[in-house]
Amino acid sequence: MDDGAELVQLLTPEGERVHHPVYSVDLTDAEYRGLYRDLVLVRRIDAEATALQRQGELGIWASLLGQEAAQVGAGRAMLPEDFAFPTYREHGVAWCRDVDPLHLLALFRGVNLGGWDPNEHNFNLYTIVIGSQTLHATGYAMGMQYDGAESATLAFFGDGASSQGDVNEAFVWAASFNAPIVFYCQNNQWAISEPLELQSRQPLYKRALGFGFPGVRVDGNDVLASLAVTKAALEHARAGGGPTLIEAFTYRMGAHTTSDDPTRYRLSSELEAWKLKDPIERVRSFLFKNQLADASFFEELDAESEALATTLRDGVRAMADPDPLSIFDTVYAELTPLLTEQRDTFERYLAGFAEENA
Amino acid sequence: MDDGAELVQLLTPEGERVHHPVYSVDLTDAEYRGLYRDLVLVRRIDAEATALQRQGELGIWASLLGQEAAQVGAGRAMLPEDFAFPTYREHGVAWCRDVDPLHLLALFRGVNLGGWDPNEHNFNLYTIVIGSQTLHATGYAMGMQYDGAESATLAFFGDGASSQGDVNEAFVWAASFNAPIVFYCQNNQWAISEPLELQSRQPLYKRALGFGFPGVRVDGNDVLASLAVTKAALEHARAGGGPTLIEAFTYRMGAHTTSDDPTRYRLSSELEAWKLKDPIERVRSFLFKNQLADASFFEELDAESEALATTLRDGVRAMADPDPLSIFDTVYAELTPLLTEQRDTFERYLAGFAEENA
Amino acid sequence: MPPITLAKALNEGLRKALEKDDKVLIMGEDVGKLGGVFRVTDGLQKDFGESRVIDTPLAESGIIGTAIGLALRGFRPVCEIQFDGFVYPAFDQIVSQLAKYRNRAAGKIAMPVTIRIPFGGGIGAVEHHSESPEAYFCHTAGLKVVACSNPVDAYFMIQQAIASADPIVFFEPKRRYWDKADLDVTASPAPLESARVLRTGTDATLVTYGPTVRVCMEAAIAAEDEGRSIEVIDLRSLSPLDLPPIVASAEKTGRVVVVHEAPSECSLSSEIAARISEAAFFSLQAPVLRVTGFDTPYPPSRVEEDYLPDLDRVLEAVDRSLAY
Amino acid sequence: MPPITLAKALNEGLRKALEKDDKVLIMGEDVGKLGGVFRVTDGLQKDFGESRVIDTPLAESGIIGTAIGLALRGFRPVCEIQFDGFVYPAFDQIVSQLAKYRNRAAGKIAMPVTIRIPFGGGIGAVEHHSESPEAYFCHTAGLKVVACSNPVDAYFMIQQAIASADPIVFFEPKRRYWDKADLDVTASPAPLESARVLRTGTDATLVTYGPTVRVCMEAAIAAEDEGRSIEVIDLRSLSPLDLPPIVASAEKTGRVVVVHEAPSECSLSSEIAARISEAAFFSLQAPVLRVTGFDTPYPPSRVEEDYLPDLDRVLEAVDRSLAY
Ligand SMILES: Cc1ncc(C[n+]2csc(CCOP(=O)(O)OP(=O)(O)O)c2C)c(N)n1
Ligand SMILES: Cc1ncc(C[n+]2csc(CCOP(=O)(O)OP(=O)(O)O)c2C)c(N)n1
Ligand SMILES: [Mg+2]
Ligand SMILES: [Mg+2]
Repeated sequence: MDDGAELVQLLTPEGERVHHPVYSVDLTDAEYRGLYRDLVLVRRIDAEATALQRQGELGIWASLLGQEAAQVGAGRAMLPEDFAFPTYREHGVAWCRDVDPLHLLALFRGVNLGGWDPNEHNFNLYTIVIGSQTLHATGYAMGMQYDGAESATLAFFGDGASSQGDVNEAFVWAASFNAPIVFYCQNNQWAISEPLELQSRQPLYKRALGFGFPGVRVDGNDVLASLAVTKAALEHARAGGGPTLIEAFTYRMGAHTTSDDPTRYRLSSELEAWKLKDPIERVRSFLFKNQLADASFFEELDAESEALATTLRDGVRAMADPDPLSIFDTVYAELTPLLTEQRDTFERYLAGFAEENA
Repeated sequence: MDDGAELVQLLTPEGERVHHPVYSVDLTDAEYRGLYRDLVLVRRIDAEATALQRQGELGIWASLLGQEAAQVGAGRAMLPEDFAFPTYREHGVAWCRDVDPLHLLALFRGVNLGGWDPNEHNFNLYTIVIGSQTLHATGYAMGMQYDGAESATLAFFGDGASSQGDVNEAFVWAASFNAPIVFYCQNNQWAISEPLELQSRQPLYKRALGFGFPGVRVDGNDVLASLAVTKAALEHARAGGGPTLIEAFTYRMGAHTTSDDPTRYRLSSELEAWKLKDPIERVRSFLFKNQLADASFFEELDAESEALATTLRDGVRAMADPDPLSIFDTVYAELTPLLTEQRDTFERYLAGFAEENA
Repeated sequence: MPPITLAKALNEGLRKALEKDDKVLIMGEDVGKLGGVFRVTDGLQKDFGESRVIDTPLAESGIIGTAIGLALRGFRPVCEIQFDGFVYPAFDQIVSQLAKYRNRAAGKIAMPVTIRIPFGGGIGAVEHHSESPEAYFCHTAGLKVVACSNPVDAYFMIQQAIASADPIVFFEPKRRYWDKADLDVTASPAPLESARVLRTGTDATLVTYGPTVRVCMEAAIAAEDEGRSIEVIDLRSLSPLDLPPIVASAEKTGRVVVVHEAPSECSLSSEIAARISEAAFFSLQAPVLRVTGFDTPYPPSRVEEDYLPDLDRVLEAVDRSLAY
Repeated sequence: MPPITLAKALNEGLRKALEKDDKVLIMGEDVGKLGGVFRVTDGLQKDFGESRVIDTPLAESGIIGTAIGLALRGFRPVCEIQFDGFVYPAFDQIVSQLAKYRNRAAGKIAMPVTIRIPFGGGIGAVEHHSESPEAYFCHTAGLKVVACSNPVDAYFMIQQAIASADPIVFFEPKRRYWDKADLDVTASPAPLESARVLRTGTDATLVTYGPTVRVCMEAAIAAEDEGRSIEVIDLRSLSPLDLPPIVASAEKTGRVVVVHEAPSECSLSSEIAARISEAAFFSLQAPVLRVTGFDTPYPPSRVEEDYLPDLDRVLEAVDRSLAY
């Protein structure tokens, strides 16, 4: 199914820039370095989170290892007024939207259910129920349209999610209302243990043909191509051209989550093959070959990366557990009589314990 | 959107046979007459039901007026072992599957919720929740596959239904399991008051492209084309070729149901235009032109039609209301303690009334 | 103004809401040109345009899912579900997203979405058109659930629901759409989340909501002829419940019968019986009795009168209660 | 045989069912090679093949909808929903189709479909992985709902559920998957729809099911130390309820506390309180009390211990009951 001919690529795994008849990027040296920095730091956040989970600091972690380019490319293609709707794995997009990674860690630690303000970052809360957010993104895009805003939404979902009714309804709605939305499917080849072939017998970007809007497959391990294709699709949407489906062809290099054991269902040779297409290595080699960055850049980035990791470690370890009474506080705009009663009773109950232990 | 070029047609509105490079039928004179008879009788059933509703004998009726050819063509394409999954409007298919029309009338009268045995006719009960039956049909087709049966299912749905998550999930499943199923969408241009354009910006048969199986648009007012295309798709499915989506392009000539008032949302000129494409007239004119039927045939059919209408009228009027206690009887294989209690209490309660009134 | 039907009162209430706040949107199947199958949105698209009154594709999950996105963008969508039995495709979006969004966001996001659902039986319809699914939503934390029973409440409650910062499932008693009443639009309505004592009495209390309010009122009147004084409470708000007036009534009469069309298991009447039995434990002269739809699927319409709680079944329960 | 975990007991029960009847199919997300995220179907695809143990595309409505079609064709599908919070996309197929099919067909069609759902909290998971949605299904006529609480019941009940002619929602207490017990596969199990008195007592009755059975047993043992004799009933069948042993116990002890993780409004505890309050009206010394999850969304896992009914909250309720 890996149909190379269809794949938009601007940077080969070997770090060579290649020409594409439709898509291109034209970045300054600093911007190239910026993308590299994003990729490195995002991977570092991810590695640190995985480590913290192993140490028992997080309940679970969903690693983006291997998907950094797909996410950074998409995230950096957005304008501030655009709005992203992530799944639970878009740590790289969160990074691009300036969401403090500690918010992500707090969620996976079990301290809250989504700590940031979506409207502050134009980055929705993580959505765990597969596919739901694609409809939210479509509705939000309709709202942009009604507001006359020249902006667009970017809806993230996985290859597995493409089978959900909601995702296909989102396609129906987006087409019907010609909504300014880009559907961004990271096809990382797996939905937990299920290979892509179980969900679809043809490349996923072709799903769009069934709904009457364009679909594109991009090399999701190529940050430049991911950026270029997403940028073009967002511009198309903002200009009133309607929805696009982007399939970012990539690979989940790690387990589904820290609870998963991929050795049960896939061969390590597959991973080895994909390692050769690593999304970061190719940018590094591109920067080197073209002398876009010197040794000090890499050194500073290493240091920044270490510092970031330390911040995360310290931040997570310092996180207080929520106040038990906060369970009641934001269910409704105001406490209902029942919740007031439950809260008061529980407060007295906790106080009783505190006394007993005093 | 009426893209004539895409439409498979074998019989023009004027009753001329036309050649199609892919699809053909080769019927005996008797078979041609048989199709005409089906169309006429099915329309008669429908007209009678509408009249009975007006007389207060039925609670509601969903007319198939205008869709006779789409349904008879599909119904007659089936083999006995195939299995049909109707919506609530497939009276013509029910006819082809030898379901007594009185069963249909009983349902719309409110006497039962589906009176026939699906397994006796390989024709499922009517399904009112839009789209649900497409998944049942897919599951049933998977079962045929597991059984090694060389048969297929035929799943009916409407243009409006194409927007439902379930229908698209059925496409996903059918493609994934290469199930022996034919999806038969009667695009009658309207979902109650909503025109097709609200559901899809491109012809519906193209939806299949998004899921990786073939889609065909057939003139749903042409019984020969509907028959030929469905037959081919069923054969393809039975032979292991997997799913096909057929869009039968037709028109709902009546109201959505007897409760509906289409003058609120569509122009009568639209109906006038479609009257020229009437599914029955063209067969009549074909039979005439080619001298496939003589006057006595038409006379006998008229008589048969009248007799059928009388049978229906009498049958409906003679229908007894269900026993109130039957409400409890088929919820589970056996009455639960709660239902036994409710049934007994209700029985005593009814008996109390009977006594009071005695 | 001449007496107004419940359907028309809703229509007027929606119109008011659309006029007052241009963030209010109406969306659903056939709500535009057709004005809804019950004509509740009649004329609104004509007057407010296609981007305020939106005919959507045919998929309920899509309706609620996009409404959530619109709410996030600052709109106040009012979604119509065409019939009770068609809300289930949207159940996931309602239960896992709409109900939980505010709490997920620790209060930073509001979800002012109203879901209008015509509910209940008695109109001679086919399957799925006569259900009473309110308990599913009452069991769902994060939602509020209300039901109107008359034109006046319909007019005010729909506006209050739309103005609420919380997601509200708004049940409309479809067989009462054509009931009429005088409407004074200048009156000031009771709070949305308050129950109302419709009729005071001393011998027993009937607690109900939606379409069976009229049944209970008729039962109370019939009981009066037999010298029984029956109190009738219209819950109006199903979640949260306004318990104080119900408990007060239970303490006064000592006998409570809860009436609704929905089946009994894990229903509103279970909940009310449980709460009253606890709160008025020492006052109850009889157990809280329940007159409900049977625990079966809604039957074919030719026997629906047997399924639906009617005057006689209510009176019979009152008798049983009084016999304790 | 050494002691067996609840997860493994289910696995053995499923294996038995697959062996006994070749119409039995297992279907769901990741049930094949992976053996399910809790390994309940571990090894079954390897032994029975891909057309008996079927990895499906990722869509719950599709799973239940196709299972219905398979049942119509004569199969007995056992569907796995990966976590409680992911059953809602299938709600429409479950409530409007699966539950109603037999009745729609006036008994001519059976729907022997089992839906397995790991449920409840306490495993430190993220949102949607710790819910207790059983009341939604108990409120739905046409479904049966059961919950196992220990490995022995798990082994037998799953086989009984699969053998049933009715659709069954089968709840598995996920935080008890690793609880162990001795299993005698030759024993003859109690009927699926029967409750079980796990421990007799005279002062008060705890009624519960699933994951809180262990909590209640521990509470009863702790209470014993304080000289209180507590009866514990494991419901096992949530719908239909096996009321006689509960009523008998209520009549004996006069005091009943119902315990579950689900929120309280329109829940199993509402239903049981309503039924007991009626059936044992003259015997109750105290109102039926309820110890449940709060009426909020399930909280972040770092405070889930505060949300879940635990030994102390159960004992506190017993004290309150005894104080009446
Ligand atoms: C509705 C629903 N069903 C099941 C799950 C459990 N689940 C979590 S992630 C996942 C696989 C998702 O695969 P994909 O969409 O490809 O995204 P990826 O995890 O690969 O990024 C599943 C089945 C869920 N979260 N939501
Ligand atoms: C899930 C669901 N939502 C809404 C309805 C109400 N409804 C009945 S028929 C219909 C329109 C169906 O249109 P289409 O699929 O084109 O079929 P047609 O009636 O034209 O044959 C609607 C909205 C329903 N039956 N089920
Ligand atoms: Mg994936
Ligand atoms: Mg239609």
